[in-house]
Amino acid sequence: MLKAIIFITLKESVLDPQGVAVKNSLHTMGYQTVADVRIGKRLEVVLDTMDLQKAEEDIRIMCEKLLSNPVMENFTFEIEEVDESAICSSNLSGI
Amino acid sequence: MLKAIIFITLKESVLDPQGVAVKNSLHTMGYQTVADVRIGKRLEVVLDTMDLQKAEEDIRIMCEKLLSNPVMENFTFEIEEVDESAICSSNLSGI
Amino acid sequence: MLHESTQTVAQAVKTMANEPTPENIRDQELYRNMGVLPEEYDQICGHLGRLPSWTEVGIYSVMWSEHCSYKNSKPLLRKFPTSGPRVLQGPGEGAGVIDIGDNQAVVFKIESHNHPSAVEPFQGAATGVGGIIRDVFSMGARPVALLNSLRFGDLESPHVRYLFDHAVAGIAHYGNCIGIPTVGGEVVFDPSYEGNPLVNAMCVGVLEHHELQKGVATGVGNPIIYVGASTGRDGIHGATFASEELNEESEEKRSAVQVGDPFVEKLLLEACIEMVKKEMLLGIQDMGAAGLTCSSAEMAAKGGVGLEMNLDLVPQRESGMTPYEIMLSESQERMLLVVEAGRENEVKEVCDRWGLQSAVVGRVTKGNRYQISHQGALITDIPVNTLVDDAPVYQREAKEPAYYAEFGQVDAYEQVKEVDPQAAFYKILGSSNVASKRYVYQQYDHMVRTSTAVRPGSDAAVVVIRGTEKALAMSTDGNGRYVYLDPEQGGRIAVAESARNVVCSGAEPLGVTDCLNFGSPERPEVYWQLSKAIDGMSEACHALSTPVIGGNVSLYNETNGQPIFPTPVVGMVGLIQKREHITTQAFQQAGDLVLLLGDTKVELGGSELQHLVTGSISGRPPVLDCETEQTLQAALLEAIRQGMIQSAHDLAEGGLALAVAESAMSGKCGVRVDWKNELPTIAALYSETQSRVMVSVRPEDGAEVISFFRERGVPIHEVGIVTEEPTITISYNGQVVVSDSLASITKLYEEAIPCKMRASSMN
Amino acid sequence: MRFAVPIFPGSNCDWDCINGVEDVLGEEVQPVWHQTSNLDGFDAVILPGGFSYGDYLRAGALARYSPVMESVVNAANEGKLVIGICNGFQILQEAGLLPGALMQNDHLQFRCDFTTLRVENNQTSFTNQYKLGETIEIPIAHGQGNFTCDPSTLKELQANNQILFRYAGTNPNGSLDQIAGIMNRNGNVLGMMPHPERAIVDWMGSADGTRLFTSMLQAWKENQGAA
Ligand SMILES: Nc1ncnc2c1ncn2[C@@H]1O[C@H](COP(=O)(O)OP(=O)(O)O)[C@@H](O)[C@H]1O
Ligand SMILES: [Mg+2]
Repeated sequence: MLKAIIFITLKESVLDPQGVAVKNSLHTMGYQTVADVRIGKRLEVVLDTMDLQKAEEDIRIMCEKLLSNPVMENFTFEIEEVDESAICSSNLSGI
Repeated sequence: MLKAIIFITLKESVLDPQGVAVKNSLHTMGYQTVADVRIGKRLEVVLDTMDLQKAEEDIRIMCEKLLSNPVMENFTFEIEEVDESAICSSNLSGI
Repeated sequence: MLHESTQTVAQAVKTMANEPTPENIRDQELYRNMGVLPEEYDQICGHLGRLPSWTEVGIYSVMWSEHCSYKNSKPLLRKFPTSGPRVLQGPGEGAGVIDIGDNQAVVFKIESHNHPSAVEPFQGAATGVGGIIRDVFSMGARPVALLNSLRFGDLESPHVRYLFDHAVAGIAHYGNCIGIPTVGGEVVFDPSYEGNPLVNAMCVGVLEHHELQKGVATGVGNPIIYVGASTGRDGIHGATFASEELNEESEEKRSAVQVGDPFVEKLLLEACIEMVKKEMLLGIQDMGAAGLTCSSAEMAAKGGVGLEMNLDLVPQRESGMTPYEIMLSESQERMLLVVEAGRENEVKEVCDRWGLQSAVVGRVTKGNRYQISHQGALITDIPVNTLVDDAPVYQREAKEPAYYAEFGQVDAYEQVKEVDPQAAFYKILGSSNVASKRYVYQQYDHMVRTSTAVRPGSDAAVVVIRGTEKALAMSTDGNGRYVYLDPEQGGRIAVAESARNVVCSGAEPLGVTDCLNFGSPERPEVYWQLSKAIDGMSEACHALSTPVIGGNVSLYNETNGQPIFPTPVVGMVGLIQKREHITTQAFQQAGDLVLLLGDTKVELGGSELQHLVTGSISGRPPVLDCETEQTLQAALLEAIRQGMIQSAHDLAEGGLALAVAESAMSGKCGVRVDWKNELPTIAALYSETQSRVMVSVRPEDGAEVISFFRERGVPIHEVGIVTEEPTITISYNGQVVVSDSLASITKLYEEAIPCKMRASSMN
Repeated sequence: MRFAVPIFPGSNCDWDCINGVEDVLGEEVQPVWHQTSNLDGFDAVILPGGFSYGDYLRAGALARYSPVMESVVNAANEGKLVIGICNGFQILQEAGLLPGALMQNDHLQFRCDFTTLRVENNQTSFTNQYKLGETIEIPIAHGQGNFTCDPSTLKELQANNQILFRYAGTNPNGSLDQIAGIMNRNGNVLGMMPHPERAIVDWMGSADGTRLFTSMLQAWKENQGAA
């Protein structure tokens, strides 16, 4: 099995209201050195395949079409090999 | 300046409804090999300091007290050095 | 920095390092990139008496865009009636204002955010809501309700599902977070909106007369104060973007997408209302389309003054922004204030308490110069009235489209007469256009502020005014199919239907705000549609005494050369005098009589049935007679006020059969309809004839109600009875057409949209 | 009886709660700005719904560090009645006054609707005017109301009768054990996702929320009498 770790971040000039609010709260809590906060996503996608090249292609398309919003976000990802037991089992069944 | 990259993930035992929904969507899109999807957060916190040890302590407390919810989430982080220009400037001022 | 500028010739201004020089702009016609035409460029040179700088061209381009100047629609908009005894503020300010007695007034406005929503539906729709809310509270009003009118392509397409889902989520996100209930609206699906969805948002507010504010700068030397979120590079040239067609290149303009922050808007709203209550403001205007440029220029022009601003004082989110970027940014959640000199600290104190940024960025000056400086240099010097009053006006050519004559020959009834009436019922019930919109409105907090007396799902929403017996009813309507088939009829119907919805809830219609969503006015056929639709709307507004107190024009709604159906959306607000008059579409009590007001004709052009059967629309739409409509509405309102009416439901898409089913479902009652008439069954049940309302009345009031309406010249027909047994039975001329349990009909109606949405969606 | 309603930046049901107390009880009720750190002189606290701090990061997370929360914690420890509605519930959990967490609704959408609740315990300061097992109609409006906690916490909640309200119809958000509202062990802190202040007059669609307020008044009066 392969596991893709995907990072989705806001494009630089896009406002991150959430980041601003968290920064202000950290200031109120006394952390005055906090200069900036940006909030993005981290996704893990486990693929039942060993074909690394195909996986890379697939993940890229998934990111472009569904997982990220190309208007506002950038994405990067890395793919690693995992064995079955490493996969979190809690989501294996559907809703 | 120092930049902490923080990852906040749902605990294994917690069902991730968003992850399940994304997995189902990926299936509908034809990616049947997707076995599991988990969605977490990736935060960047820039600190105006060069004191690595203090920064580690601070970030840990920020994570424990504010950035993650111990009832359902775990966190990890790494800290790297950055120069001023590398900081995304878009959130520099207050609200 | 205060200096009086009274000179009349523009000073030479500085060109920024990375910008084209005035000569470059002229020689390479760079102004074209901003949508400025050569003749417009020449006018600018004339106004300035020299060549404009890059920033100056940018300022003219947004101020003269269709979005800000209405240069293509102004001559047509003059046809609308805009005044009336109760109008306190007509078009021209952030929103219109109408007196509702007791020294109170209602403020409302609708606005489009179509193109931003096509590119980024969540943020596009969210910021559309944010913008319209600012329009209302910048008038000094407390916003009390939101509505939205949406158009999308067919839900079969994954991209349409994506647009629909995200636009609705964006509207929900903004309205829910800021805490203004979203109480109504409409959603229509038609292939004509496939690439160019429509997202129109409406806001309604309430104020005390003395709280009414204007967007005007007065008093030489008074400070101009910037309040709210910082300025970033987002949304630059949004106003121009809104005035262009969508095409492949729009993808490249994605930097124009703004991100909304409803949390900051909530703070801004509270701070501004506090300043209004404390009578601190001389002028206030929201920074919406064309941002700082439009708000400051309009305030100065309206006040007959000049103004100077120093851009270094403008709160900025990003470093290294150019004056061009600062002036044209459409960052959200910002407001511009003018207060008396010396009161700067009071403003700061209020803003600080709400955790909001504020900064004095300029002063009011004598004369008419619009002077902007940046890093010590003057970078803009423009006679301010030329930005606002001298925008070009175009009389476009109008031409009747070929289809119009062709459709005159089409008999819509012929196309559908063979359809099995029972099959038609189920088909219409499950069509996305008719089926329940619960999927949408259950995502909106429609109860916050605890004043919503009629929630989404009836003809009009009703919001009570605390501390009084009064309530406001509101609705949005606009059937693009009818307007396409006959813009004049369609325009009339849009106004009449929204007024009818409001009357059905027990309210007297007060006035209209409208959003004219059309294709490119440069196409003679589109201009004809626009012109005719406005004629029809104006006529109905006159007849129903509902002046147009504000609105918005959204042209260039096309994808790859294909215009949308012409879609004027009418937002109507009505006044309910007493809470006991509030009426809904829901049947109330078994045994009540079901009566149909108005006569039914064979009118199936543009109907839901025609579209479902043939896959397209043709022929002529229903005919609306203004006098008949007015008579119906007046009589119905009187009957409601006299307490004779248990429920009232306007007949619209799907005709009588659907109205019966909807009233039964809303009331969780059964109904038995048994109607006899000369019309063929299909027409009797599914015709979309206008000026009809289905009411239910207590059995003992039946005779009195019938003579009441007859005396007033309103045709009335007994069609059925509300039943204990939870079954919907519709018989016509003795033949049973529909007979099914309330539960199974409700299931079909409720499940139609969720079912389609279960498939995946893709951006 | 004196009620305090803390207002955080972004609260938006604050005035609904204030109006609710006034209309139902006619008792004194005051808005309290989030920077106030003293709630002496109040007998009860209502943490209102809305989007404190925009609900950014996690609903309730940022409000938890507002100065007023210190005094809310003190008030709770002194045994005063504290109720958190919707966002208020989320804040109480973040502040550790109530167990568990409220995750995103399982269907991922915001949901506003009337819900049917079952009163699971009527021997409390918040429910003494209801009948045991009675079903009541109260609206919800939230995106993150999906109650979750670990199995041992759930057992404790059940064993100690701390679950006051369950969704009796369809579960609107995926909440564990259909939980709509829970109380602390001491019985003086209640958190609930549904909005009782939105159901106090018939034209609102239901008046079932009134008795939550009258229950509190009743409990307070008894307490006064006992003291
Ligand atoms: N986008 C929307 N937002 C909120 N409410 C909506 C929306 N679309 C439809 N509704 C509500 O659903 C109900 C039915 O809408 P519609 O079929 O358009 O009514 P009508 O035909 O009477 O104008 C109305 O109460 C309306 O306010
Ligand atoms: Mg209607």
